[in-house]
Amino acid sequence: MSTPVAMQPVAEPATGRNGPRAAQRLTGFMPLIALVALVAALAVADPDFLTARSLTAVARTAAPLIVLAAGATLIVLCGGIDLSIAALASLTTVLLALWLPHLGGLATPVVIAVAAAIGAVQGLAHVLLRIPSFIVTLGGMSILSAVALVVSGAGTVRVVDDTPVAWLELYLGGYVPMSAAMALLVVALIAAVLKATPLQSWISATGYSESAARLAGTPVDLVKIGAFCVSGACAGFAAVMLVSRQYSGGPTMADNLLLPAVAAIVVGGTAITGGHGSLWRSLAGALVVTLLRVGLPIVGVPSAYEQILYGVIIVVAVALTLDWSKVSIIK
Amino acid sequence: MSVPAEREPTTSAPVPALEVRGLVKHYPGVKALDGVDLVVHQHEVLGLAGENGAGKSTLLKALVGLVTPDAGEIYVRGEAVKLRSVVDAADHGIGMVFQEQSLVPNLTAAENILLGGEGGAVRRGVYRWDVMRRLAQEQLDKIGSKIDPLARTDSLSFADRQMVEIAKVLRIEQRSQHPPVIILDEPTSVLESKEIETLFAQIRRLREFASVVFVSHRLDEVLDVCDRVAVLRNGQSVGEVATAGAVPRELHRMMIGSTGSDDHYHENAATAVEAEQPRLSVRGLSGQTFRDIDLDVAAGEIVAIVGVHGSGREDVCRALFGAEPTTAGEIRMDGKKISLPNTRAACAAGIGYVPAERKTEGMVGPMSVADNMTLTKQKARCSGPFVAPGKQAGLVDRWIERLSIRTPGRDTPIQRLSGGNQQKVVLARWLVGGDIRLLLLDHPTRGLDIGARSEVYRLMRELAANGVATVLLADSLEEAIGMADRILVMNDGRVVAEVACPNGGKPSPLDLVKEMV
Amino acid sequence: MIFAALSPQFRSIENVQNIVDAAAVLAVVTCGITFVLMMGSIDLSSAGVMGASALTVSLLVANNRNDNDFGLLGIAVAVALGCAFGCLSGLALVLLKVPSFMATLGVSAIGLGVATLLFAGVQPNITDAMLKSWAIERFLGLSYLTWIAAACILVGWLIQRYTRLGRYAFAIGGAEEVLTLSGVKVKPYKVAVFALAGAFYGLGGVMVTSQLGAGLVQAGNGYDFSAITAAVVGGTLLTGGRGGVLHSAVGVVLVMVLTNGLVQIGVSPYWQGGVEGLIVVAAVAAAVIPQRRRNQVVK
Amino acid sequence: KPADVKLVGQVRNESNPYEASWLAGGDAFAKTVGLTQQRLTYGGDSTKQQEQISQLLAGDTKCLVMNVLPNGDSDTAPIVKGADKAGAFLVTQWNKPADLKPADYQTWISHITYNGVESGKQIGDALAKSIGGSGGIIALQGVLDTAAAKDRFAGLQESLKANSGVQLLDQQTANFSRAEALTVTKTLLTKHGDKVKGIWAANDDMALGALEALQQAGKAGKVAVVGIDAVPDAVTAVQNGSMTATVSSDGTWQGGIGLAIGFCVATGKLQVKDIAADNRAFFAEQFLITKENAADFAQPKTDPADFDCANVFKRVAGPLK
Ligand SMILES: Nc1ncnc2c1ncn2[C@@H]1O[C@H](COP(=O)(O)OP(=O)(O)OP(=O)(O)O)[C@@H](O)[C@H]1O
Ligand SMILES: Nc1ncnc2c1ncn2[C@@H]1O[C@H](COP(=O)(O)OP(=O)(O)OP(=O)(O)O)[C@@H](O)[C@H]1O
Ligand SMILES: [Mg+2]
Ligand SMILES: [Mg+2]
Repeated sequence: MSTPVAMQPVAEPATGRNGPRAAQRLTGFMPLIALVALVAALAVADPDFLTARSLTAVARTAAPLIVLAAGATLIVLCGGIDLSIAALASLTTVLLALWLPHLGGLATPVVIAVAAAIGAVQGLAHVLLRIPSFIVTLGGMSILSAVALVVSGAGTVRVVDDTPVAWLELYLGGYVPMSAAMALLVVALIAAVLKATPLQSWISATGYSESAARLAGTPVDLVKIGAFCVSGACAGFAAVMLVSRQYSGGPTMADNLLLPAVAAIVVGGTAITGGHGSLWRSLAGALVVTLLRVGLPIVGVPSAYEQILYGVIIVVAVALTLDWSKVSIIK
Repeated sequence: MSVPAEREPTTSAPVPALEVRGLVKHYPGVKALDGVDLVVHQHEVLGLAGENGAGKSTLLKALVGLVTPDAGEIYVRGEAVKLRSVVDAADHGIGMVFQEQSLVPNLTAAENILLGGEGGAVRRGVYRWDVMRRLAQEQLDKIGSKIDPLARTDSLSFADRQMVEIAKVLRIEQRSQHPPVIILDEPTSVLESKEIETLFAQIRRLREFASVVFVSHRLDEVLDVCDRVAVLRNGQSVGEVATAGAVPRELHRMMIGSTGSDDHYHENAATAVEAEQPRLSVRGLSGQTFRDIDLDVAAGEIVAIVGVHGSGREDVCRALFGAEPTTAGEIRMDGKKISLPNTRAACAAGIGYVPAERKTEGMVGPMSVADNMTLTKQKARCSGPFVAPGKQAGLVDRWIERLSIRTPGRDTPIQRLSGGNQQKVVLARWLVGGDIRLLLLDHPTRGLDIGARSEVYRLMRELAANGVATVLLADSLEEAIGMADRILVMNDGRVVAEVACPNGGKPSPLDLVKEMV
Repeated sequence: MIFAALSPQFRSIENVQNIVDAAAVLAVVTCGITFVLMMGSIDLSSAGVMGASALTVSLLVANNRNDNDFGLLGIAVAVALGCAFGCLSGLALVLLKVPSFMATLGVSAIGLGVATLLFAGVQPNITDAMLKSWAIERFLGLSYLTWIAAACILVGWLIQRYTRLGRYAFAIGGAEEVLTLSGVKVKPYKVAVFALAGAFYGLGGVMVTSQLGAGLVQAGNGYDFSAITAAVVGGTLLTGGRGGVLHSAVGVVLVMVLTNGLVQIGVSPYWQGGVEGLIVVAAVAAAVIPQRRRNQVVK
Repeated sequence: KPADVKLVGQVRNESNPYEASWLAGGDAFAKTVGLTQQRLTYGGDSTKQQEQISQLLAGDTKCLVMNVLPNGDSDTAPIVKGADKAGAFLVTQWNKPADLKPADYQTWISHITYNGVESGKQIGDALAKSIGGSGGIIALQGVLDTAAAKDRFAGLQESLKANSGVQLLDQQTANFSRAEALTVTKTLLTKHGDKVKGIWAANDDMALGALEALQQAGKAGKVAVVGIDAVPDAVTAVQNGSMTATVSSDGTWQGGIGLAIGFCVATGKLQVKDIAADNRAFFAEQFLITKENAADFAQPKTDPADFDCANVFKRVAGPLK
């Protein structure tokens, strides 16, 4: 059926490798450098902060944020944004808390699947109705919040028997918090899948230039819906972590994680316009944001100055981590 | 920066309007300019010719302060200058119409014309629309354009926008007290022949009060409108030609360093088409901008569609690639009915599309040559669902070699390549899979130099010989006639005529124009 | 329209007054954010800026915390403070090259911090007769605040139509690189646009203070997303280059009618947010369906 | 070893008068024992609160005393479990799920709250009385997801049962926020017009917002308003008659007492096992403030004697039901 093209390319491959330059490599490590600098600064402010226990606590604390940011990073890479992740996570905590007594251990995969489905529905609305993702997910945020309120009866749902999710509170080898390890696993898994398959280039192409990607035959719509789906699943998993930590689900439990999650993505150096960035960057970004959220007050910065410092540091961190050579216009 | 004082004319020869000596510009991996010398006399139209990537755009950008040269001098009317920005250049009376159009789409034509130098139209930051309208009208009158200065730019036709660009560049007259130098980087590559005529009339008029630098890959045009042609090759000046009596072949020889073939369209390589069953068969296709399109393309056949702007041929192409919704009609490939809800389906059916707007639709600028080339065809770079980096690299390198794409390497972002080389990468995208059956080429040679063009033509012939069906929206009528086996003429969304175009029995452009309007 | 049918109270003159009055602050904030959105940037700083300006004004006019009584001057200072915060966002954007999303988020945090510092544990209540009267006195049935908002919309429209700042903001959203190529230095204009928006937020903070009779740190809570929603519902594109102050004014009215209508017809408070979200999505979907053409990019 | 004790007070934010006075009370207590209080605020963000607590507990917890205002009921359990594991002394206030009891823990010394049902009922009754026992009222609810909001509203409903002449025209949430209360009240006023004789608000901030709305609608003084919390502005309003009543919840005392209890236990002056079961979770005394007694509450003041280890449970009004 298909016509083979006899016109074969010339045989011997030309050699012409030019690896990334040192400066470029440095910008790649910028999020890590920012992270280390921040830890150092906090340690100077309060030497007690630099203990293994304290740092493990940071890692454990950061886990839900990492997962949340990792999922949303995919959408940002596609050039969109997901404002519904936090509301979706809140709703999922409620669902999980409600279903745990009935479904037991099965509840976890079920709620993650439900969250993924909700993400996919938003993706579908975005792609089919051609509504900007900002609007779809802004609407999604309010709708999901409302559903969470109604489903929970506007109250907290206690988890009496939390054994099915308690494993997330364990410590691997007595040191590494399980939730942090799982967050790392999620990031590594998604990053590996992207790297090993054409998805990486499809996502970047969609983010850099959606029309070019579409006319090259890239399954842009599927990629976007998939990104929303994964983002939803990640929100669901983050919710499981929150439930295991809080022993309950609440209709507004995760709501305040939205802006930190977006901040984590941007502080990691992922371009908010799409295309350039990675999940690893978001991981570093999430740690930076968590350090700012909990580290500043713990080392004794008063509340008012804490907010001012948070604002200043986050802006400076973004200025440091963003790779300007990859982003032509900054809006 | 102060306006340089006129130098005392010591000799009888007038000072050149612009002079460039030993300009050098390095980019990572390339030497875009390698000691270029150039002289632009007053009141002359200077042509600039050279292959893709010869450094023309880079040189011109250096002249308007967008590129800072690593070495070399620029003299304006005998005065050495350092140009740091477009404003700087404008103050020295140098202005440029860029290769890609550069107007703000959501502003009025008047605002675009006066952008950055509103003069009396803006007092203390406040607009005076009446003054603005008047000033813009003056500029438009100068080039004889009839468009409404207060029309929004995105509502204008392409040709009108080009006029606005020229009117805008002419504003620099007001900034410097001297005759301006106006640079036109490939202004004709997107124009129809009628519009080109108008443009040339403008250029000839400009000569009265300005100097013009003109770049085009259509050498006949260059010889037609210019007084003198300077030739660049590999970032070096290789000589110049007075146009009187010169022929394109001579110019071409200077550009590439050897004589090109006479058979520009490789008509000898054209293969006879024996069509038992058409590869592509379209019946009654209708969409928003076209109706009742019937179209057959046999395997190995090249069918060109010609028409004026807005004839709808581009949308037909997109519809055939699943990128534009259709309301009625059926499409068959090799007799089998297919539906094209999206571009993915078209790719799966073995259809490839090269869009006209390369920058925004053809390529993903920041991504590497390799990724751009293998964006579509999974089999070409994957084993199973996973990317095989070695396989991909080998394949890409071979195609870079095969199409002589000039790039520092396969990992270079495609946006760093010159226009022609970018286009080759975009074309290669459809070839790497080896399963292409129908190619839709929308202006595939737009902005390509004569050598690259020739290669694209040969490629098309070779593909045709291997049974690929081709639909071509040609850059010019000559190209359509030269390449096609059959030409469809579209007007206002309908196919109005079909002209056979066999080797040896080619119609003349005039025959086609009659049908088009 | 639907609400008018569903609820007789909705149709009453008083309710129309109520809606228009309630829209005043949102209108002013949306006016400011429109200029930023027109450039294709985004601004999330209103919450912080409004908080800071609310505290500033309440401490500068006659109040229960100190002996200041600067009246109009105090209001001017608060607006100027908003302007300064806007400047800060703009500078972070153009000098540090931080995307506006983050720059303004950071500035919002700084604004809240400053507001908390000024708050210092004791609620400042204003006793300034003029500022209080803004919310209470009426002219032609509408409160002074509403007239101030109307004036803001007018000024905004004039800026957008007749000043270089406004037109360039529009142009930056259309094709920023072209402006650079044409020799326009866009950076000062970007900073100026953010400063202008900041001034509007500052005034918004003053108006909230007038309404509440006290300077609240949370004065600007929720206005960031509501203003964006209103602007988008009005037809301003988040990608920039389209829309305008008048569009946004219409958007504000729509959003307020919606909020008010839901309360009037007695939708359960749990569902109100959800219904609002649904309607916003539906409104935008309805608006884009006719334009669905070609290989158009939606981000 | 009192000098080794680390005192931590955690509230939502420093930007409202009630919680600011809480922290001030904590500071005042800390000064009496020659220590300083570490102030933590979490901006009403449950996750941030947990994060701060777990970070705190990851540090030195030998002599840690925490006086915590959990953001919602659900936030109490993880705080308690964390503190229990780390051995930090904990006093919580306001929010706690009913089945979670300090008595079951070693270091969770006490939970203090006010009887929301009672206060809701008290102001409901005061409102009914001031509108003459009949007429329509509207209710402004707090954040729906909190026990305080629910209890107080339940109190209102009890009061309505007792005062059959009073009719609840409408109820909406204004999320404990002054600004939201302003808008909601305006809307409800136009909806129900002159039928509205009184406004019941679940806290004073909302009551103050409602007052502004009344002023803007030209109905100042014609509609009775009640609230809960006794923030200074509300007390002033009660004093000058624009508000009918409020209920005191003494932030300054709360901020000090939690630390005081913890401090007493940490320094061994009190033994957890000696504390009466009723004192492990109790309602604190509260007072209805009306025009008559408002002057007594105009200035919040702390009495160092309240924080003496012998007196820390003096204000217990009854055990949690
Ligand atoms: N920004 C850039 N970064 C790196 N290399 C560049 C850049 N711009 C141009 N080049 C390289 O410099 C060389 C000259 O490019 P230039 O655009 O001047 O060619 P040109 O003669 O205008 O070609 P065309 O006819 O295709 O427009 C090319 O090899 C190109 O790859
Ligand atoms: N009736 C129409 N209504 C709206 N848009 C139209 C209509 N006809 C054409 N257009 C638009 O005008 C532009 C140019 O039209 P078209 O694709 O037909 O040009 P063309 O014939 O390919 O011209 P060329 O290829 O020479 O530039 C396209 O963007 C097309 O969508
Ligand atoms: Mg060029
Ligand atoms: Mg075309």
